[in-house]
Amino acid sequence: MKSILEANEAAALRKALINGELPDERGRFGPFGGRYVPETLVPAFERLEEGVKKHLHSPEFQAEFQQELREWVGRPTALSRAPRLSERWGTEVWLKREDLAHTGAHKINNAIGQALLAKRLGAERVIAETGAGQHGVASAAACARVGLPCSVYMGVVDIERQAPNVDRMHRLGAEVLPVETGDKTLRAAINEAMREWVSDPAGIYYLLGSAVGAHPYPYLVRELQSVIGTEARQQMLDLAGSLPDVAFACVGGGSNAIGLFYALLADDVELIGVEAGGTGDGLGQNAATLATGTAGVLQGCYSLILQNDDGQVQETHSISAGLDYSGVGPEHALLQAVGRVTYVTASDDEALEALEELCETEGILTALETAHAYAAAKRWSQEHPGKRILICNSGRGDKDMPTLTKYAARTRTHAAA
Amino acid sequence: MKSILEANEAAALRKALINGELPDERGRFGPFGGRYVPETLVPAFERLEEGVKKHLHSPEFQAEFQQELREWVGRPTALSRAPRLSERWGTEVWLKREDLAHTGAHKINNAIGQALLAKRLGAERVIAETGAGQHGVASAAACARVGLPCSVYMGVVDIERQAPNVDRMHRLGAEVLPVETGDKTLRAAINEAMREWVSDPAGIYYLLGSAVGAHPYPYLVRELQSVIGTEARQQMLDLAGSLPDVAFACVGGGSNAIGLFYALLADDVELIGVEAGGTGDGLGQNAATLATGTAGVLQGCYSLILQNDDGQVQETHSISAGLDYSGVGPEHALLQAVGRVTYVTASDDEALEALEELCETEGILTALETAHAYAAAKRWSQEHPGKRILICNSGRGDKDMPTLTKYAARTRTHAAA
Amino acid sequence: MQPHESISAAIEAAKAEGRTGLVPFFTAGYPEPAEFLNTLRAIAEVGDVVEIGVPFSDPMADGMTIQRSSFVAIQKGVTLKWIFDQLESIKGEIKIPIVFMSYLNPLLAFGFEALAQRALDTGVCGFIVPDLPFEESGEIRHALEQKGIGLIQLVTPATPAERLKLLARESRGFLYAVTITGITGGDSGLPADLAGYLDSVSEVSTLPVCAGFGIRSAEDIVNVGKHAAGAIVGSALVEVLEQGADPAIFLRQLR
Amino acid sequence: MQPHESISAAIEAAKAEGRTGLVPFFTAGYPEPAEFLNTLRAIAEVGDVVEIGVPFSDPMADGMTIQRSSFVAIQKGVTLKWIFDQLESIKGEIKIPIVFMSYLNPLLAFGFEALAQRALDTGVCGFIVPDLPFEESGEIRHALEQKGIGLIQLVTPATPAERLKLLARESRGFLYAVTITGITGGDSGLPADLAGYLDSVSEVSTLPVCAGFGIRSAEDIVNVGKHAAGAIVGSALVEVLEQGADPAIFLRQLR
Ligand SMILES: Cc1ncc(COP(=O)(O)O)c(C=O)c1O
Ligand SMILES: Cc1ncc(COP(=O)(O)O)c(C=O)c1O
Repeated sequence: MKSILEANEAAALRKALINGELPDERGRFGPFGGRYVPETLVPAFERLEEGVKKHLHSPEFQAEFQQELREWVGRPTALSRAPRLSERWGTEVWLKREDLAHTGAHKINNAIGQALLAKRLGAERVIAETGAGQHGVASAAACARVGLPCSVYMGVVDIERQAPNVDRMHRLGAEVLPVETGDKTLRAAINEAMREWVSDPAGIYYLLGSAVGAHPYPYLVRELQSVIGTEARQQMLDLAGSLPDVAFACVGGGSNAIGLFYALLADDVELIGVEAGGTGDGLGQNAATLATGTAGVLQGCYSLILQNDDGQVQETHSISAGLDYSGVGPEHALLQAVGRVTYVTASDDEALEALEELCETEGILTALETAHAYAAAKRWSQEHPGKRILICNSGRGDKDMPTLTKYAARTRTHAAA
Repeated sequence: MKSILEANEAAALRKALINGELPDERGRFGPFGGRYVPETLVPAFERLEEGVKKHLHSPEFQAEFQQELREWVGRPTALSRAPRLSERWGTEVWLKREDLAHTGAHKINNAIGQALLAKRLGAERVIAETGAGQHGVASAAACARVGLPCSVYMGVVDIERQAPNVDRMHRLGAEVLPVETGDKTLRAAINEAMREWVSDPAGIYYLLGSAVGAHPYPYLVRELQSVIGTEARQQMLDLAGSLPDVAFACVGGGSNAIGLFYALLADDVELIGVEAGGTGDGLGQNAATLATGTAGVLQGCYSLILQNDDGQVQETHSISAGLDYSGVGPEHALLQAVGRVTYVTASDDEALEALEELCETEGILTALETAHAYAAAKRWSQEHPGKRILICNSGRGDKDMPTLTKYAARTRTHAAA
Repeated sequence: MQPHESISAAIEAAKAEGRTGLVPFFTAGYPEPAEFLNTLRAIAEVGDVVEIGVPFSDPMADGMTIQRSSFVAIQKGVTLKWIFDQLESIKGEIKIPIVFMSYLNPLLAFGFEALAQRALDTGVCGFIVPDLPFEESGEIRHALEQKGIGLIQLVTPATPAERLKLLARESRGFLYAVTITGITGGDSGLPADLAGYLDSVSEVSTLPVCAGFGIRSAEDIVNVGKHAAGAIVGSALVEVLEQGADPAIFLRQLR
Repeated sequence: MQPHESISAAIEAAKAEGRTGLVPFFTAGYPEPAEFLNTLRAIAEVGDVVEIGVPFSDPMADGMTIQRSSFVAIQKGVTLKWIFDQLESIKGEIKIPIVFMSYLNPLLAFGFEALAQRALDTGVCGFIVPDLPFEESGEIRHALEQKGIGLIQLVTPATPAERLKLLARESRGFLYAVTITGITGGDSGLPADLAGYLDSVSEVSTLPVCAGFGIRSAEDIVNVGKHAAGAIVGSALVEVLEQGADPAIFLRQLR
């Protein structure tokens, strides 16, 4: 299985990507993607794929989904100008406000879409994994909304650093199942969810939270999240009068990023995904999968992963639980391979500083995950003054309070400064 | 000063209210309202009143305010149907989703409006009080957005029970000043803010958080919050095809309630405000000002207050910090006196149960304040089956986690039940 | 002589003696209700007018000292009615005019008519109501005036000139010149431009002007006395009472 | 005879003896890498085919026992290359066919061509890849087949009839019939409808069918043996090794 493309192949795949022709029938984005799952789950995946084909773009499902997005999630989310941040950066910044979506992040777009699908497919209960807890909260809320029981797997490391979200899941009626195995974070939680699913492939719907995993998840999640970019694109035209020069999104599994980028692929807009640079470049010090990973199969799909020479997946580090993942969605792997999207990193420290700067200048407390996008955008704007920048403000930072209070304010200057 | 109206007087005032003719030039809603402030603040109030007259309805201010509401606050907030709750209650429930506004409650409508005003009036810094912390967070965010320093007074009792919001205020660059005096809750925080204001009436802008206090605050806050009802009214017509039979809102100081009700005063819609019934009917066991209070002057205005025979204001109790206040906005006192709005109470226990029920049925974690409105609406719907109900979902419950985790789940049934 | 005129007369009399009129303030029943009358008697020996604070649950114009005294007094059962009853019990004994300092709500709860009558009956000549601006004072002023009781107006350094004139004209007993923009009990000293401010207030006032807020020492009184007829000493006196010291001794060294 | 044929032959041979083919599974290098070859030798004395687990960081089809053994082995330095090296060091000594159980990623990292070659060189006759459904297996199957190495397919109670036929046809060595819907290491017993399920699998398969997952006791093997040619014993054996007990003794009482 290869991961490096010939020039002509890359050009063809780039075109196919932009034309919306990927993934192909086998769930491939060029070499990436596919479906690597235990035999027990093969029929379940086939049913899911059938279900997606049948319902996802059907008028009935779309009517229901769009209504929930509008009336329950609160879409369209706002597009905010950021005048004081723009002034500081010497550029023009616009924010797509996914933090204003119900439960506080873009995750809900996917969660409610899949919950509606689960209901149509006759699932008896829903399981989900979560890292930052945002997808867990979103799943709990979406399942309550459609009336399905929900169990959420969450690593004990994440349970600690995202405590507010654990309480919220409980309140929303979900069962939170602590995962003590593996790296005790998102990756371990996905493994546990898969194990559970194997035990009842027919009764369980697995509500995966990012654009990762086996086909059709990367496709399904992208379709459900692409509302971000579709809205933002139109809002930029309406409010700013033109598309941005560049768009930034943080990349954990890659769902908010693909959600934003997908609608902009055909446009003359530079696209930059931002991974967690953690504390350094060494293996285990970051979660910079696209920047430093190699091709492999993890949790159902062929993509880039952080692994050693023996193919053992490595533990990662990021201050943000939602980016702390050794894999990445296969579509991003291809977007990088064909050169349509650039992926960079921002460190823990840069993210913390960016979070503070946004608080001070615009009164928006963003998620630590999202803060990585700001950090990279700030760096970029210093090299490209006067440009128009769009940033996906993927979620709010309330959940990060336990982590933030651990770190002293780094750049505390007064709000009025 | 009287508080009981003759029938013809009541009829005339009711008409004046509905026609938007109140408050009068002296800041009176019939007998209620006015401006009872230390002489030092009189010029500051006069400047404020002038400023409100000059700017509030000016095209420039309105353009700026509406843009901030749309692009930064995320308005219009959604109107959600609540199918599973409706089924349980045997009625048709619609929710006005102020919890989706930036920072998580309706408070931001007022905060950003006043922060813009403070800027125009040349204030050097902003002070605010807070009970639940929502107004403090909203003020901190709004001040950061406009670039003014912000200090928030908060009672130490509230600091404890709304800890998440304290952290958020800090993050947003505000100074949180613990109030150890008086009842150590909202009322004491207002007193402290007033004391601070007296020390620098020209440089400070006092950003009051509810439709209470001396003229022009009750008017100013109502005008800024009336966007809730204006939107909800139109959304009901668009989505439900008609206005609701009845609308509910919780009442602390009364800002979300007046915000919702104001646009519906002239309509054939029953309006019900819900106060905190606390643990019982005794003085000090609740915060049911309209239901059980008597007329008096507290913190700048003549309205109903909870007081003893000697005119000493009484401590209150509510599980929700935002309703835990001995006074209430003067417009509500009049709306009750003229019979246009009915005010009822919901107890701590009822609020907790209602909060859980909404979580389970609709996947919405509401604020404890807001939960009181649900509890009363549920009771009402049992007596009036099949009606169309609108509830102001004034805020989200994330901030209430410390309180909620103290109380065992009362009615825990499974989300799928 | 109307009751409120006896207030101005007392201040004028001090002035005639070449003294600055001394107006001690203390919270009724603080620190012990049982000591109220003795404290009052002791203070009345030295002061020219005495200002009795009616405790209130929400003293928003007051600093920590007076807040504290207010809460304690309320807790120990002090009410407006109790204060009147106490005064009635020694009727005629206090030879200097008595002024009540009260927030509006306790007065409202008592009822304005009843208030004026009881004030008249117990020798209370005037009221200072710190949360009642002139514009809202019509009803109570009317009720008090019926009995010749004065409603004392306050002016502050923030008061514009036009308004100063209005308040000076409408005050009774004396005109209360708040020396600082701030609450009671501050100890950051008197403001630098105090003289000019007090002169401008005295200029427009036909009534004697008494300065208050932040006056703590004999030196303060000397400074104030050059530009105002009287001086009000509040938090400093309350602190003396709090410590169980003799108020008369404290006041005498101010006089 | 191709390597993969030796696997089927071994199971058939047991059957011919009237026995159920015994396929012990253990994680390479667990609990101690130094014991790997001794353990292998002991197991090879009793088993008909031996299944060696290549440890992987993300064993998503495995229960707690095999997860634990995997993590420990990785921590102690066990890699695919190390396992091959160990086997090479005793080349020819192990008389029964060796099968590797490995998740796909370590194989991918090793490279499929190199993998097939080293397998051939070290007596590894087949591979079981629990996260590789048939549809994704083209490349590795092709590489293995070049060397006569078998890719063993798994079927489960959830596998539809059509697919069962496909997998039976495409498997090499034996057909792995997963007895339960679930992960390895369950101890809730074998399912009630096991007989019917295994019969239906055996019916479509020309290869011997080996049942695996949840087989822990001699009794289980008797039950399974009535409807399948072989039985795979995994977690139960790993637990024996974990306790430091003799695997041969444990296996002998199963046979
Ligand atoms: C706010 C927020 N942003 C981003 C992410 C990263 O996920 P993804 O890359 O799928 O958008 C998360 C994950 O939890 C998140 O909570
Ligand atoms: C969510 C929410 N609802 C309601 C209230 C009560 O305030 P008001 O009556 O002014 O709407 C508060 C006060 O903090 C609040 O946070």
